[in-house]
Amino acid sequence: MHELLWLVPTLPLLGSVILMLGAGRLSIRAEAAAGALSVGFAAVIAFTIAGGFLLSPPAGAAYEQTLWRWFDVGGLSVTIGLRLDPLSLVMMLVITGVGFLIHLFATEFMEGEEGYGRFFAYLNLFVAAMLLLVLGDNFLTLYTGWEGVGLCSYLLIGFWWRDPANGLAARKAFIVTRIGDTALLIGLLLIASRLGTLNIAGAMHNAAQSWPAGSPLATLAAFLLLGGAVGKSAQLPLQTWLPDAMAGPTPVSALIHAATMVTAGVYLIARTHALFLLAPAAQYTVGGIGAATLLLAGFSALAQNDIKRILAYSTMSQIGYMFLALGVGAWGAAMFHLLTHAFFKALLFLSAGAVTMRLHHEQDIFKMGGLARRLPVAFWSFLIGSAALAALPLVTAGFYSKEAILSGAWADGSSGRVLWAAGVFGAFITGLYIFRAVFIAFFGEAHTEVSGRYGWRVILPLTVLSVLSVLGGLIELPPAFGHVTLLSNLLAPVLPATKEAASVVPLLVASLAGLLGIGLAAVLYWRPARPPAETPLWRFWHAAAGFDWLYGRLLVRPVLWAAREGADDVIDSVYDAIAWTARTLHEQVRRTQSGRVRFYTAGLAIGSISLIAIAMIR
Amino acid sequence: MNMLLILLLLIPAIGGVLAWLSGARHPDWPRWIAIFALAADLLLTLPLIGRAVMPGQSAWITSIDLPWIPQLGISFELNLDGLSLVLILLTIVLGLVSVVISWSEITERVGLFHANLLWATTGVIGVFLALDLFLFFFFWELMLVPMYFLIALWGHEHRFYAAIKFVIFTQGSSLLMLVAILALVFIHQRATGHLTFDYLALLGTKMSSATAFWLMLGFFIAFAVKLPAVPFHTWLPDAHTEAPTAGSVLLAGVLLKTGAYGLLRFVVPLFPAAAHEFAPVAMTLGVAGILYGALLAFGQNDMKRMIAYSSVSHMGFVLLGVFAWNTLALQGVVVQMLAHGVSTGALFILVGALQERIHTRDMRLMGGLWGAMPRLSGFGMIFAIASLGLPGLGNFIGEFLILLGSFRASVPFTVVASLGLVAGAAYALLLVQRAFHGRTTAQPGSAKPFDLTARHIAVMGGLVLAIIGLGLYPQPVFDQVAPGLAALQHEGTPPGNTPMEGQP
Amino acid sequence: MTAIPLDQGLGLAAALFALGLAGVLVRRNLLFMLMSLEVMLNAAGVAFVVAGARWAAADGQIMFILVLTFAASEVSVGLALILLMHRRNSTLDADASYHLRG
Amino acid sequence: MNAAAFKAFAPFTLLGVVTIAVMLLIAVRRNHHLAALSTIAGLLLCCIALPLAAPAAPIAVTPLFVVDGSVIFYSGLVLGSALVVAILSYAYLGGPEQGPREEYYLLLLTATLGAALLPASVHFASFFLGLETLSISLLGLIAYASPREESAEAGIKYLILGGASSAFLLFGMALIYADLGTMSFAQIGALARAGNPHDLFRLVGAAMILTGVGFKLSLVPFHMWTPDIYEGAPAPVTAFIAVVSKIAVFAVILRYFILADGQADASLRAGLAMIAILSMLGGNLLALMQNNVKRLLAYSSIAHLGYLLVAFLAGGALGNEAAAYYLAAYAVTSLGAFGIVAQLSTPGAGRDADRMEDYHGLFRTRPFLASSLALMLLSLAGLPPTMGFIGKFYLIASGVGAGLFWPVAALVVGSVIGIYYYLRVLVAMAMPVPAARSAAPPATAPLFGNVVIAVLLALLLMLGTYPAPAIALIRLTAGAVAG
Repeated sequence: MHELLWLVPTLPLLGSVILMLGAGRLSIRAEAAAGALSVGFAAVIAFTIAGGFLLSPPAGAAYEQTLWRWFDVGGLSVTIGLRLDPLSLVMMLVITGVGFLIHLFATEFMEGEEGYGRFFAYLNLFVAAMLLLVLGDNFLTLYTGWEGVGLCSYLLIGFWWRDPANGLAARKAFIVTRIGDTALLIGLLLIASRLGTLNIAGAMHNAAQSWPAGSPLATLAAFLLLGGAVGKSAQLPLQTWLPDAMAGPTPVSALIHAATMVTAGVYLIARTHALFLLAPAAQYTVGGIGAATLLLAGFSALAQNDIKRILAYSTMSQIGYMFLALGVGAWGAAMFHLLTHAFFKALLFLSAGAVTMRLHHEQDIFKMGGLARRLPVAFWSFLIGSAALAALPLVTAGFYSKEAILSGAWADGSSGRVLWAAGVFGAFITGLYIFRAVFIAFFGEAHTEVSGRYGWRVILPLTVLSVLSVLGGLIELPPAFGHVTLLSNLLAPVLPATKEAASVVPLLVASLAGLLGIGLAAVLYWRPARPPAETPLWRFWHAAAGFDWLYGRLLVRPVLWAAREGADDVIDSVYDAIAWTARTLHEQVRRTQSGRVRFYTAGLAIGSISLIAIAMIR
Repeated sequence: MNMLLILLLLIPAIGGVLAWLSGARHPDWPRWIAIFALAADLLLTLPLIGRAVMPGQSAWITSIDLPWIPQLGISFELNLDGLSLVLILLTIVLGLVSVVISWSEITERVGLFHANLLWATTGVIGVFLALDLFLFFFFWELMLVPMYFLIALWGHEHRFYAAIKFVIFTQGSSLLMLVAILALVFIHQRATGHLTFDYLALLGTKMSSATAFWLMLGFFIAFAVKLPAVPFHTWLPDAHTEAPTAGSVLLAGVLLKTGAYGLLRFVVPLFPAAAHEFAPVAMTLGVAGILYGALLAFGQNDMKRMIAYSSVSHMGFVLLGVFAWNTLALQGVVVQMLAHGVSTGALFILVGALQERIHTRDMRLMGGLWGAMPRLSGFGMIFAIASLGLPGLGNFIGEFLILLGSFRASVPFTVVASLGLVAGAAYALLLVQRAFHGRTTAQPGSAKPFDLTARHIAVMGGLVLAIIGLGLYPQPVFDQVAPGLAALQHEGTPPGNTPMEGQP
Repeated sequence: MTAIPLDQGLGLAAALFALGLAGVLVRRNLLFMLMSLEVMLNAAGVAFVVAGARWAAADGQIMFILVLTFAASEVSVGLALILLMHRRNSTLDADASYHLRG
Repeated sequence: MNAAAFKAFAPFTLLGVVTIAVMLLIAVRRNHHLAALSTIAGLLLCCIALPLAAPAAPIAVTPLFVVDGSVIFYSGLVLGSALVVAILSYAYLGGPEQGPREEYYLLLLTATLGAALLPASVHFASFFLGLETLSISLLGLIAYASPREESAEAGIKYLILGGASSAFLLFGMALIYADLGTMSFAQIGALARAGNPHDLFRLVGAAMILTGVGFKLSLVPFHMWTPDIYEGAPAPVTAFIAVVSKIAVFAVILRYFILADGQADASLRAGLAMIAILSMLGGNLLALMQNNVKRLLAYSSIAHLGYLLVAFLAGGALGNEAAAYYLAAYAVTSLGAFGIVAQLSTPGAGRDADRMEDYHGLFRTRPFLASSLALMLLSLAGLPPTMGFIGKFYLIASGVGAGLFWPVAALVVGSVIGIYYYLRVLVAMAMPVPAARSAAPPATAPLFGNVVIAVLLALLLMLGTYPAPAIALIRLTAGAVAG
């Protein structure tokens, strides 16, 4: 089955191309079929391959498939090639599996929208690009997928193109992530020039060979890759695009947050962990960024009223956990959390989408209220998702993955303890903000009409994801709960083992923190609440600590000013001045042509006298 | 086989005369004549593609050398290597595209229009073939004249200003080049007693480093103007904006490439040491062009002007790559030229089509065109993202290889240059936003704008395939130009410097 | 007969030349300008004669005759032109008519 | 004067005979066509006769003249140009109106005689005689045959200024003669080489000769008459002044400088270089925004003579070749340009078609003339595929070869300025036809005038793309300068 690997990214791509070429000629049903089934088939193939992979792992735990030689120039040979190893296998399954569920949901969610086919074309392309990103065997293929997801996020965030605000959000997403991408590209240049190859495995091998730990070049390279990762994964300082990206349709948000795009940064760092191991400074920074982001995003989520924005900040925060994990060397824990996060975040977004599609796209939680009874399917899904997000102990997947991370941090020495503390505090905030949303939106009085019914294409994905959000954590359990290590075993050939805390105290503290948050939310928001007062503090966190404001002042406005003022091209004024000089000279010399014969004679005489003078000088 | 190169020039030249004469009979005649002439040229060129990669083939695929002005050591010397071949193919293809997309746009003096188009093509092909410096200069100047007419006679509102500006810039700089050519020839004559304009003979002429510097500068300025490099770029926005669509396509797609070709073929190989000393300055100009062009593109309201400034930005990469002078960068330059020709040409075609429909290029008056013309907008989107350097499309390969090459030559320049990728995203997406997305504004002048016609769709489809092909499988291009570039590099590397190849 | 020294002869010629030139420059009447022109030409003629005297050759005098001939023909054509001008403009002021300029 | 010399001199004698014959013919029977056709036939005959004199060259014809290769080239150029002017004049004057026109051809012939003899002159006397024969005939040509007031004004200006410049020239000759005791170019050279290099009289004399010559060649600062006379004179006469008289005077001064070794003198060279630079920049600047096409061409001719001085200064074989080729290119181009102006004009209209507005829409109304003018302008601008391009290349080659930095720089700058105004005319021709003129039926120019233009155009393009034969001819003829 391995040989079919190339079909996994190709099928969604094909679906996208068919939908683009058939724009305006296909029926809605055909478009839905092409859109969902292309990913569905890809998922089927992916799972089949995964089965084969697990049953009989290939030699070296990796299977490589070279499609064609991209180019071979000046000693640099780059292929378009795929590499399936446990890490990319996990990613591939998440992308195709969760992706398919989101597609299925979207076929119903998007019914009646203008540009239905276009939507699925972009969505398919998104999946294809993400698959290329994770399956690519070299940095350039990875980068192609990397940019591809950036493009698709742009296209999808701006899907409703008639509203300029959506266009702005889309461009913001693309440009902000492109800043990170550029850092990544420079990193690739460095790797290609210094390590002589762009093949990921080869480059990691060469790096370990030629760069001692802590060497400036390794550190530089790691930081440059980190730059790309923070951009795509919406971590500090390039996090500002993510909340605005909510401008896109909800399935897009689900896809961006759960299956594609934002996890790319985590994947990249995990993929190049060998490099980060050589650059401790960079690795500490990863952890620090993760901790800072998870707190910042958590506080910001508390100050949001828009259900999708709450979820957006929660994603930022959860990715922060993954970064934290990467920073403390808990590679497996990061991937574990990535996996469970994909389940419950997709679930949360889809259930939020399910809510809003019945509420005429109302997203303000204070205008919802009392939905628990009227939309039970959405409620239960959202509740399960929230519980997983808040790491409700024992019964949710999120609990186990978050515990793995915190345990890894606890075990990572004194600096790890600081990160652990941040993570624990973050767990408290998480419980608080997500259950704030749950209580306000689903309990209390109803504020908005509810209409319509769900079809199976909504219910099925919600159900499947709910189950996964509950049970998905069972593949990896800490020693205290039976010590299941399915995922770690799988990832063992590609990722170093995660250190684990021996004591159960941290585990208990962390569980307690989450519960405390949920409890506080219940206390504060059980009663129907009014929208919060706009205190300065609220406004500060509502604007996510004012990064947009800062960047606007520091970067955007100066550039806009320069572009506006410089639009007439200052340099051209130099040439205009030359032309002006010539014209002025013309006007001046022209006046000598007075038409008067005596003046002309004088000219003749003066010219002659000058000539005679020149002749007589010597 | 030797007549082939001459035919390559004669067919469009004579085709131009025929097109001119036939224009009086029926407006379609010149169009078909132009298509036949260019198609014939294309057919002549295609067999050469294989010959470039034949084993044992020297860098020169085919050549011809006839006496022309023997008294002055000038001969009619045409030589074709892979680099020329690739650029000639681009020229012919974009020439064909220009004819097709002008079908409905040009209705006045059709004969003369196509004559000029063909003559401009002749001049450009000549530039890519000529290896006698005087012959090169002859074609260099020759392509100026029909281009001037294309802009001045069929252009838009300020066409005369733009056309004259174009000619003055190019002519002024090329006279400097002529002076440099002559000085080089006389220096060579004094050293060897042999008066010749033969490029191959003039390679390796010994002179003092100060002299070499000034002569190199003479060549460099001429090519920098044509490229165009900051600060010599200001003719380009005007010329692009005012030219008819076909004129813009030819200008952006082909004429600018002659500047890059000149840098590759002449500046560095003829004055290796001086060029290498000058490289930091040239690379600064390249980087400045990348950023400055992008910034100005961002600030424009006129769509054509915006694309013109984006050309400045893209050509900045070319300048950077040329002066990095290693295989990676040079191959990147070649691909960048091709990709820029295709993507910018396509964008100009779209603007032309847009202007035909809504009678404006002002993006403040556009918006929401996706609703009325999804096909045009879709193609616009594709080429806008090609222009911002999305991997998988041709421009990325060019920019990546140039950056990779220049990284080996100079890290700081490369880092600053790569900021151009961010800036490129900013202006390209702004273009999409302002024209195709956003609120639908009332379209001035036209009741119901119609989408692209089949003719345009065919052309655009072809260009899309070309840009994707360049992006995903550029290796054939690399193979074509590799021997030629290797020969150039051999000449252009000053003694004492080892070529910067492979492992650092 | 003692020969006139070259310097003095040429000095005379130069003075005459300068006088003629000044006349052309300051007079506005076309007739007087024409006359001043004759003075300039004849100054050149004097110079030729003086020079011929120095080398004791006839060349100078021959040139003088040529100059005279030229002056005569110039005057004849010039007078005709002036007549034409006078008939059209009723003035001989050289500054009165300058349509051709710029 | 022996038989060989007589034979070599025959073309010039023939020209004199033709002049007298036409004079007699007019006396017998006043008929425009007859006078014109006999003039054209006579000039054609002289043109044909000239190469026949070649086998005898080089040969001295009396102490005053020589017939050598360069004479055959330059006099040939003069005669050919005069022939073209005659045909254009015939077309121009051929309209049905107006009074006697026959003497025009007579004046044309005498002017040509003077001009044709100048390249052959090796003595001050013949130099002076040729020059003045040319000048006085020109006086008549300028003011003759035109009822326009401007023609008279132009004539008077030429009279006064030309007279003054002749006086300078003569005084300069007298000084040199006083100094060296000879008026033969070659002997002046020999004596100058042998004598004191800083000889005051000789240098002042040369400066004054340069004044006179500079006037005829309309070099800055002796140029101011040029636009006025070009504008005032009838278009074919303008062509004659712009081409024939320039070629002739340039040829003689070239010979004088070669034989009398003028190049050896640094201060003279400095003066010449200054004049060249001023002419190139001044001429082009003056033309920049000019709206009268004849004046524009006048200013441009000032610049072109400045360009020519670069080759003159460069000297040597390459410089002489360059000058010869450039003069030929200049002749073809200017004859074409002024010829087209003449073809567009009718003397009865009160003025020639010289305003920019007259050229609006010309591409539409007169496509052949407009296209031809376009190519002529390209040639003036030095763009391919025309003779002007090769010519400019040649000039720059000679300048660079001789290391003339500043003159070459001025040449480049001047050329760039020049492009602007040449293209302005092109632009005017591309403009829409003015409403006032579009109503009137397009006038048609006489066919033979157009044929001449077509021939010039063919030469322009042929020698612009394949100049080797012309260069070979120049090497054969103009390269040989005998004393």
